[in-house]
Amino acid sequence: MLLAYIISGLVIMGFMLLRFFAPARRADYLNSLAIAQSAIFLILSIASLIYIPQPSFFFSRYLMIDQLAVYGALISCGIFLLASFYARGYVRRLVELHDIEVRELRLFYAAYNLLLIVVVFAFYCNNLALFWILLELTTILSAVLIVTLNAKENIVAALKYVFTASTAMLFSIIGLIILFALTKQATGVGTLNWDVLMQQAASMSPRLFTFAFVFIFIGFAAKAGIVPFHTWLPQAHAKAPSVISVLLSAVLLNIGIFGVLRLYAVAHQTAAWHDVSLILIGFGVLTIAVAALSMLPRGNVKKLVAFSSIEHMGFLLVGIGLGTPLALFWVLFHILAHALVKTLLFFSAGILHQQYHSNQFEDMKDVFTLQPLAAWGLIVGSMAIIGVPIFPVFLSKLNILTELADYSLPVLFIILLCFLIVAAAFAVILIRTIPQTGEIKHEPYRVSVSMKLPIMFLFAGIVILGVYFPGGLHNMLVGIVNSLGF
Amino acid sequence: MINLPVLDDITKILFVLVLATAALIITIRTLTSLLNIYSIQSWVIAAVAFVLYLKNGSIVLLLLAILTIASKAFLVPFVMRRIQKSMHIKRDLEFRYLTPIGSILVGTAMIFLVYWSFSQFLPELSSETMFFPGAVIGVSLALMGMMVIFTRKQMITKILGYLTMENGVLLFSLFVAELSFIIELLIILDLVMLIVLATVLAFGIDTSIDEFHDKLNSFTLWFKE
Amino acid sequence: MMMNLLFVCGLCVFFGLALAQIVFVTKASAVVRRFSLWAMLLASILFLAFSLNIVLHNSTFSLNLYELTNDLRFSFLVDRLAAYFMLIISLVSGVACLYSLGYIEHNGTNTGKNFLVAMMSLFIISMLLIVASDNTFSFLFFWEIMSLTSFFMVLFEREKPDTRKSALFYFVMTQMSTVFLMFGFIAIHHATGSFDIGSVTGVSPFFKGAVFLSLFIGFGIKAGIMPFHKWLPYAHSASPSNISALMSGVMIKVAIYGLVRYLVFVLTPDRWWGVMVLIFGTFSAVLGVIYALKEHDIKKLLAYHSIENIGIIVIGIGLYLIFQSYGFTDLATLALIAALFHSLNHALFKSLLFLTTGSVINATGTRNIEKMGGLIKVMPYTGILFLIGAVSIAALPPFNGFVSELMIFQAFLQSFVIGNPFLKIILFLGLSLFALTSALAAACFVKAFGLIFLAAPRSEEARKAKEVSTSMIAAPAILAIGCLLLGVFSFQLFSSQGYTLPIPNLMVIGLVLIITLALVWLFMRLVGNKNSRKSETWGCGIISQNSKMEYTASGFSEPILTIFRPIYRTRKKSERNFNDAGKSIFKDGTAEIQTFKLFEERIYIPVANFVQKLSNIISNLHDVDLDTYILYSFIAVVILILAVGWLI
Amino acid sequence: MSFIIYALLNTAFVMLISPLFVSLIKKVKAYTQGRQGPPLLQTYYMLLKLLKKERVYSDNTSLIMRITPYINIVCVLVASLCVPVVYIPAQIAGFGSIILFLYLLVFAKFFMALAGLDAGSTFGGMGSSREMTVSAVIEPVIIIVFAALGLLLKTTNLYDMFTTSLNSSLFINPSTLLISLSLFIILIVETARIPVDNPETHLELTMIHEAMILEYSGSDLAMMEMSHAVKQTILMAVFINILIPWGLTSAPNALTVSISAVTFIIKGMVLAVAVGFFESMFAKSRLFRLPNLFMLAFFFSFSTILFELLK
Repeated sequence: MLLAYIISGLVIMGFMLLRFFAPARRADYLNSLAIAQSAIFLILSIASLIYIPQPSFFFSRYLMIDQLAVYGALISCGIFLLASFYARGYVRRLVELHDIEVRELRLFYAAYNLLLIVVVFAFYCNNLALFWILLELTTILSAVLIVTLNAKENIVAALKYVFTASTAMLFSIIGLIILFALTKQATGVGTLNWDVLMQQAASMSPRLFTFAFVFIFIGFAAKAGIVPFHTWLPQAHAKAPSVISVLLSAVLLNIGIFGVLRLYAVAHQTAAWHDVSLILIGFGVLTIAVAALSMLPRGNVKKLVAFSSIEHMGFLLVGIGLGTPLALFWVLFHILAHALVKTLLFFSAGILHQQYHSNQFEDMKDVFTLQPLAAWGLIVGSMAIIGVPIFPVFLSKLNILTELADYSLPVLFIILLCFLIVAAAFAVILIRTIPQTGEIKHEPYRVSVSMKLPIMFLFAGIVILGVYFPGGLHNMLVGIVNSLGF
Repeated sequence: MINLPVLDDITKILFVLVLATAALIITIRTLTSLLNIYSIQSWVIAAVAFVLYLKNGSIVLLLLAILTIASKAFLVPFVMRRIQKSMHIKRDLEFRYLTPIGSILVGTAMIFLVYWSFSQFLPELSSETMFFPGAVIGVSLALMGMMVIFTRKQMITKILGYLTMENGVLLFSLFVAELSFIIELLIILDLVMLIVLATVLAFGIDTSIDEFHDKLNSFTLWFKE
Repeated sequence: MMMNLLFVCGLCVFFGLALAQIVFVTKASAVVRRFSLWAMLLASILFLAFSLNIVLHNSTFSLNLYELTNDLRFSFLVDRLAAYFMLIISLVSGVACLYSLGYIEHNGTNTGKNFLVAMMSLFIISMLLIVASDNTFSFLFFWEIMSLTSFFMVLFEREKPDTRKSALFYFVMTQMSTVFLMFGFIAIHHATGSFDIGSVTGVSPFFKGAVFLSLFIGFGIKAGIMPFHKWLPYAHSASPSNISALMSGVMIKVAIYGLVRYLVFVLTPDRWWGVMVLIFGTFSAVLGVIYALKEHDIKKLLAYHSIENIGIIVIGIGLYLIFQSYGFTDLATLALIAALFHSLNHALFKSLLFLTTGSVINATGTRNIEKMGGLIKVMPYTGILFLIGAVSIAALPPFNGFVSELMIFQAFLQSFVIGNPFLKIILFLGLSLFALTSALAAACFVKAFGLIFLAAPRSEEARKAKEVSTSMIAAPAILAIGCLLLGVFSFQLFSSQGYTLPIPNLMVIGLVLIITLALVWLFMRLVGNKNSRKSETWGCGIISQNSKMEYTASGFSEPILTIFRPIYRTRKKSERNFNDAGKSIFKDGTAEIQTFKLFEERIYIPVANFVQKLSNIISNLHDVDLDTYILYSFIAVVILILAVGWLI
Repeated sequence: MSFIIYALLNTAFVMLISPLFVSLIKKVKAYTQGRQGPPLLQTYYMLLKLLKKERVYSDNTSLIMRITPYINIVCVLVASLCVPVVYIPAQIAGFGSIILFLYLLVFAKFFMALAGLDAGSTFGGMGSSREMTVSAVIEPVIIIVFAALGLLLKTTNLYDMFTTSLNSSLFINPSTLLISLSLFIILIVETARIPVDNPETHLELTMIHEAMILEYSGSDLAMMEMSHAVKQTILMAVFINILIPWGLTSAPNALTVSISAVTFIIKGMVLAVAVGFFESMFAKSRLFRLPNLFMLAFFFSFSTILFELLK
């Protein structure tokens, strides 16, 4: 199965790299390849969900397909597919504006496709060390994607990203090694395979496990944008082209969270899980608070959204830390909801940026007349992301908070206040921006269908998901929660 | 399998050397000599690996030693020299947050701190005598590398700091070892790619966008038009 | 079965319309709008029938509409209390729809109007469903929808900057109320283990107190209880008048419903709750009317009166809690009925006032009563209707406002049965403040009606004003009739529902009034001199009297402002310039009266500033270079290593 | 049926004697100023004269101006039913509820104030503004006084109050003194007398009540004056029936009724004389001094309550 992934991936890479085959509209040609790949991967993931017995292992148990992995892969492939469609119009425009040079296109799309492959395999990892490696690879690739744009700030942003993320990641190697030694001590032979860890967790010394966990957590936290290792995130998201911001926010952050989730699943088997929960919830609350407060004075739409991603990652961390089956169920749902809404927000922001060549809110005049779709995308997205009803975030928010009440009421109250601030931040921006009218009239930039369609789709998607809970999804999530041993 | 106490002493001496190099990296201002110091450090690490191999002859360690020398003592410094040449930067003068002296003091503090903290756990983890000191030295080396990153101004120096952190981690891992070799290999490759990228980016900061993109493509050769 | 049909039909109509309007938001024409408004009117009538049936027969109705997941259900249970509030909502909503038929066409773009209609129908249905909900999940769900839709409606005239300010203020406050409600509900869930609305038992008094406080604040914000009221004047004055009528007449009642439901039926109240509620209510009432007196923006004035009336309702609830805790069931019932009945009455006359005000504003194009005057001659029907509203809200017999306030007076006056002297003194003080409130309300509406409708017009617009269209007269007329009937037949109404309350039989008294009137009139016809002539107002020898010499609104309320200076912190400024050094010949000068916005300047703005500062500090930490980022991580790592070594 | 009889009797009697008290007070004040003053029947003549005269309306006025006199007189007369002077009838339809009584008077006041604004003259506006201010500030006092009475007599209904005070003479009760003071102040305020208002003046800025009815003339004015007189009488009646209820009866027959009527006239005249002297002892005080006076009344009645609680 996984071979199928690799082969198809490589074939398409091949098509991309064929030097002699260089059609006139290279952008569209490469883009079609990207679409093709994400489509194929989506299909493959669905297929592996249906036809592959879960869990099943590959490549001497380095890789594994279980429901959690497939869930992650499905979300990522879906987002990638939408992004690829969006990219068709978006990148064409970028080329017109010389924001990106034609000669960079191959690099761009190659990195794009590689990223997809790496992401999918990161989800399919069974071995934590391998997972670590792929995680580091995603950093490299996304950094490349960020710097393909013609701007110095992008390089700065990328450097910050690379350094902050990978310095933290080094610590998680230390953690992994300790974990390895721990298993070795527990059962003669050391291993970092997740399934084995799950089985042997009980026999490890809880103190040492926590010790290891803390170190591993540092790295994953950095990738998931957890305060205080989140510092790279806002700039990277803001500077990257919106397509890439989508991937960074809706896909890459999830990988970090999935890593934490798997680790926590192991921790839950040991006696150490109370301490671990404490750590996670502590970091979660800190993250939410810092993100919420930093959102208030933001005038840059993409930065605002980026901070809200940080805040949501913190919230997910809290949810994981609670460690009750219900909480985890809703955490998984929240990941999906967050991915969809964030995609919508960044797509709209992308359109607005191409209209006004700026992410600053005060530059956006006459939004409703120029870009009604994007404007509504922004409004609906904000409403959805602050978690008001008929949008899915509300459900997961309410339920995770309900679980939190059993853990601690004061914490619950603090988080609620932070959410209030977040809501205020979004409201301030939108209400000040959306109605403002300008004297100098821009000519409306005609948004291509390939950019409109994904947005339409997302509108429908989030509304439906907000009021209708598919039974299949329900069973799947329940299955995942069980397979994680809760 | 030779088991002589002398080996442990050698290891200790090597540790001291490692720390010395780290201290130098923190303080020295000239880029070229920084690079040299770094490759020396890598040699030392390799030596530690080799000594450990002599001690409990697991082949992985030997391979690691070779790999380290290959990548860290030759490849990476080579790349960086090239870049640095084209960047026309000779020395890195300013310091932030900490003066060299200050950072060395903090570094020492780090060592004690890590020692205290780890002494709560690690002794019970491995029977290997040198494991605990190795771990302490490794982690503190990593922390010192981090200090280099945030005290020095030049990108090149920062990258060296990062490499130092890596060395620290490597040192740490030597004593637990036996991550399956493939993993070790991948990790190292991964890091090398990272360094290359970082170096190119660093180059991009100090030159025009076009030169940067040329360089970028030249490092990802097959993308060139 | 029948009831199900009614309920579901109503739902479908509202949702269907909302959906249709949103989908065709740019295309739909005035005809479509008119059609949907008629349909909404119809649906409200359905709900009216539905709720009336339940209220009169004291039956209950339950419906499990739809399950999202196994524990998140949209299920409804309508008992008498809920049905009573549904009655209020559907009644006022229906009238508002009728009014909108004429009103909505006056301003705004086509798209805007369609959107407004869509939001309106969502708003109405969400309020109905909040009241009907039988679990906190759907309560919260529809509560949020209500807040959102009303927020969008406040933002209707979005091009005006102060509208945006109000909308922002409103949004933040509603979110705050949601925060507190969520906390309360989740805490209840924590205690009971389910989202269902059932009585919470066996919890520590501390926990119960915390839940009570958070719910009280949550609902208090929405209801506009002082000091959480500040959004209310802004939002109500910013939104279109039909919406203000809905918000002020109905939305804040939904909060009252929540208060009653959770305080009385879910949590078992302690005594101090009653005292606290009473005190808050009293202060809202007094301060509400006192602030209303200084307003010259007619809609803000009405908004402050909403605060006052909410205060009165809350007083009733507080008295209920106190009497209940002492076991005086009859008095408790009296107080609770007073509160509930006043909710209905306030819904009627306040919507009446807002709707007529809307007509006036449409006719004159201003909200400042200084610029009005003499309107009763050009728009007589609106004038009479407004007068009826004013008389009802000033609690004059035999209108409905009088009855509910009389009940509360009775409850107060009979509170001497309570033993605790401390409580007794509080109650008597409350009584006197309450009396002050109603007297000031009368004064305020003399000012409002007198300056809007009487004397000579004080501006061109007022002179040129025209009477409004039929639907904009018919709708308030219904409410006016309601006000009168509910007043006159109150005694019969309650006795028919089996409550014999110590209230005068206003039917008889009304009869006596009419007979006396007839006799007097007859007498005057027979004895008095019938003929009359016109002349100009006697101006103490002024050549000709013009409208500049009339008493202005600020002049009218000046004595009260002066007497209550400590509350207003009134600052009077006046500078004069003189022609000569001896300061005897006055040249020109300026004078102004400023009132100190106590809550805004002492509570809201400081808090906002604090948060602003904090967030600035935090977010400035992010705008730095790589070194500092790495420093952060470094410190974090070191701390972690320490913590691990130390704690674990 | 019996109630109708009561209503006719009471109303007729009140209407009959009210003008008498008005002119009596005038007379007393005149004497204290060394003048001879008008004859006791002066007010009756004036009313008759006014009835004969035509009405003059300003061009600005609306129907409010025209209906107000009717509303006024009607409200006051119905209010007078709450205060039995000839005899105390049986309860019916909640007549005698304090709140009803007070709010009927407020009703009259409300429309009088509107009428003051209607003509658009400066005096009228000023009058209504001040009237509403004063009535607003006095309202808590009134309520507290009646609350105190309620506490004293354990009832909130005027009929029952009078009955109880009739049966148990309150005069010896220490609290009663305080209550009577407050009641007297209320009487002064509500009947627009010095130091609150100055009924004599017509053009000075001191006036309140007179300013509102400044625009009235002819039969309308007659109605206004009449209602004012009746209002004064019933307020005096409340004072009298609670403090010195002797002679008032709750068992009506020809004899008792006539006795109570006669005694009431006597008591009323005494009180009127007292009011007259009181008025001539004081000067009109500034409007913004009034709250102090009211606070005095408030203090008295509140301390009554405290007394009751301490007992």
